[in-house]
Amino acid sequence: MELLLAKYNYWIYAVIMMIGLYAMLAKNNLIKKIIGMGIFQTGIIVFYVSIGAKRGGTIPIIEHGHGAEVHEVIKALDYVNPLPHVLMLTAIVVSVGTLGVALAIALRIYTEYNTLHEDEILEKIND
Amino acid sequence: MIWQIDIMILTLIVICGVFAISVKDLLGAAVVFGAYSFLMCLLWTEMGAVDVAFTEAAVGAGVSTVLFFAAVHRSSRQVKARVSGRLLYKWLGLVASGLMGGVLFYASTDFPDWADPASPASSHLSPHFITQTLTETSVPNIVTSVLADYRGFDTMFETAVVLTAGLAVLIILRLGGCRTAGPVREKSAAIQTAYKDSIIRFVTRMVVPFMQLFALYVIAHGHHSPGGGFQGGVILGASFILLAISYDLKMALNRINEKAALLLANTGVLIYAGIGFLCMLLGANFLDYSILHRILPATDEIAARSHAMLGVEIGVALTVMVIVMVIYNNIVSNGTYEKGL
Amino acid sequence: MINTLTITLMIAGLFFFFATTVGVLRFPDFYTRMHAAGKGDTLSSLLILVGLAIYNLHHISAGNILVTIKILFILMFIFLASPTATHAIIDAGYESGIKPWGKESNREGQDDLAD
Amino acid sequence: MRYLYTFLLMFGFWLLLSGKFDLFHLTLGVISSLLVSWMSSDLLFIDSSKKGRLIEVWRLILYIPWILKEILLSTLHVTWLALHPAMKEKIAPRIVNFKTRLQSDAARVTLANSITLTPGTITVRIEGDVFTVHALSDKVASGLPGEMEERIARIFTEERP
Amino acid sequence: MSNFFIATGVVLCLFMLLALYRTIFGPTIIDRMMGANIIGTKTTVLLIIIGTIYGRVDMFVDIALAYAMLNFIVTIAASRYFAHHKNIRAEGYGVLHYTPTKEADK
Repeated sequence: MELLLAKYNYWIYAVIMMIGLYAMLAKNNLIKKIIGMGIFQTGIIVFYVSIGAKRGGTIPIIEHGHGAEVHEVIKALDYVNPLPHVLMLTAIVVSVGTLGVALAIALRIYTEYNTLHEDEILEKIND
Repeated sequence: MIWQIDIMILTLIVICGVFAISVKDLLGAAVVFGAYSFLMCLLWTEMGAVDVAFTEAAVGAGVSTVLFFAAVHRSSRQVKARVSGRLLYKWLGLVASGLMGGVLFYASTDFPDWADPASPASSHLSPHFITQTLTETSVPNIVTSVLADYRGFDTMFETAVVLTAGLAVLIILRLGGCRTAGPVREKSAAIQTAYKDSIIRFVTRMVVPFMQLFALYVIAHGHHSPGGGFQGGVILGASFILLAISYDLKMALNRINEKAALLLANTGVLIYAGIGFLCMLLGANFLDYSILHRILPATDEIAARSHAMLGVEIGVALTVMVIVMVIYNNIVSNGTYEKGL
Repeated sequence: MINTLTITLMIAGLFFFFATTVGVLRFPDFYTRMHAAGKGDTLSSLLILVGLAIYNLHHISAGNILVTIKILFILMFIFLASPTATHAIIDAGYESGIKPWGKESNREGQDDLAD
Repeated sequence: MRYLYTFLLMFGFWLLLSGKFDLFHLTLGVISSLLVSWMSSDLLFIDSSKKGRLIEVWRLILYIPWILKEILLSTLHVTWLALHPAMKEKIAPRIVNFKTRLQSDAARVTLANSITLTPGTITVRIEGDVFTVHALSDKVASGLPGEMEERIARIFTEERP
Repeated sequence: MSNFFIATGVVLCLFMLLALYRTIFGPTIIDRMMGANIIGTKTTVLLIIIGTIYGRVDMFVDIALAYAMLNFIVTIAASRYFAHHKNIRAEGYGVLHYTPTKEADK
């Protein structure tokens, strides 16, 4: 049980990344590949946020904290690690950008070849 | 962290992920992927990453699912059942992902335990951020202060990446000849009553202004509660997307046409970089906000950092809002701006 | 006192959530399933959120009252949006020409929709 | 005029959301409310000429307890059906059409959403004056539109034809 | 009290698992959307519950509100898809199949 608790997040992120990689490599349909890409990205985010978690830590917003007049001692152990959150926050927003570009490329391919399936596209290119 | 909920949600996530890639209907796959994002949002909240959860709620659960719908609307929905020549790829995918998974599982034995307070990641840089943010910047939300101040350089280029993505979508979909009918300049798309699906339109009309105000609130209060430029920008963009969905594309374009939109997007990045250069002009380093107390009235160095962060967030919000709109508008109309979802 | 009230409300909410889920699994077609989904969800969210809002008033202060008002605002939004969403989905189903399940009509056209 | 109304409404909403009443945040609130009323005041109030909107809102608030009671009954009914072992014998789904006399959009939407929230009925669509409603059993289908339309007509002060 | 909230959260997750059955196995796309919608409502509630467990609900209500709003958008978008295609089956390329024009390719 202890082992499960300590490592479960890391196992799951590995499984999620495996699912994403499999979809990107093996799926025939382009939109499916893009979904696989999204899953792969979230796998990485799970890893980062799991690293930031802290037992007994609350959310990284300081309580009753407005203005410099607050003189209570802030202990680092009371708050979860904010650094992975920052990195992943921007990563999520960038992921919507990459998702948009990927879908645009897929649409462009569809206008050109009238299919979203990889094997048909390859056939039409080789013709 | 709440480990009971953590384990439940992680298990649900794996189920969702497996089926998101195996459902034989693209729209269904998009819906399952949307549910996957919902669960992700819960996972972040449960681990205490409220800002990430907010972003995921806005981006993952909202906008990206709508983008998938738009793309499926413009292309096809069918997935071919089985293709004989793909067996090689299947095995390749299995072997590659198996190898990667094996390596990652092996590596996980070396990781510190989950939620260990003494793990290396939590013991070097982040204690400084946590303990000093109030005295140095007077911003209680540590994520905001790290995002906009301590790592401001990074965030500026993230914003630039988002802008680039929007421009790339424009270029890709318009490539090979101008298919646009020019900017839409019809006044006919004003709001009328008595449409067929009047329920959706009425509710949309009621909801959109509140949504926009909520987005502005999120931007303005990013210092004290979760939120900030990215989240607020996405919600603002989503409010225009909601208009475009429930009325039509022209209605949203009448409010912000493409030219104004792109101008705004560039202004956003310029505001960010401009604040940085302003600091340089006053003799400090790039994006070193504390020098700004010389020109901002009634502020000391600490308050200047806080206020400059707000300015930066506004810039980020402008860019993100416009780019989300531009990506949606182009994908749903395949670059022509003619007819939306 | 407050704790008892909260627990009662939340257990009632959970019960209705359970009924919703069972209904969604058991009803014969999506029109009827939507009856379960649309209603149970609204009422059970109402019960649970009101329970939490009351629990939040444990220590009465300006901030807590404001949070309670915000929770009630979420409720209001759910009450506006949830029927609309239900309507939108069911309208989509009606648009695509699927006959509702009935006793006299046999169930053709239902099962072959599985993909 | 509608700009002013939108501005006031939005500023009230801001005060609710914000909870910070210092000068800096109030200024931000004024700016945001101005922005929103500039962007989308034509969405909230289409017919700005109409009088007596406040009274309508007040009567709508008075309507809420009644609709809550109806929702409770509705959910109990659906719960009973969902958990009943012989559920398929009990239900008789059917589609009902009826004409409404409500004219304004707001009244119709209130009626449609109320129907969706109450026992065993869901509004499928509104076409012209005709509501199409999916009902779960004969009992609830016969009672449409009934008392609800009366009440909503009273809220929005629509005269009898 | 905290234990009670955690138990509630776990029970809600179990209900999600049941709703996930509808999301994944359909049979129609409408059922999937309904399942996703149910998961969305439960998530909104669960967010506030997690906030209560952390003891800082004021930080979580904003997320729940944003969440409810965007969930609404997704449902509306999906229903508009059917208003155009009038087809809930996956086979075929849809009724309003988009065909690229010739001049578009040049």
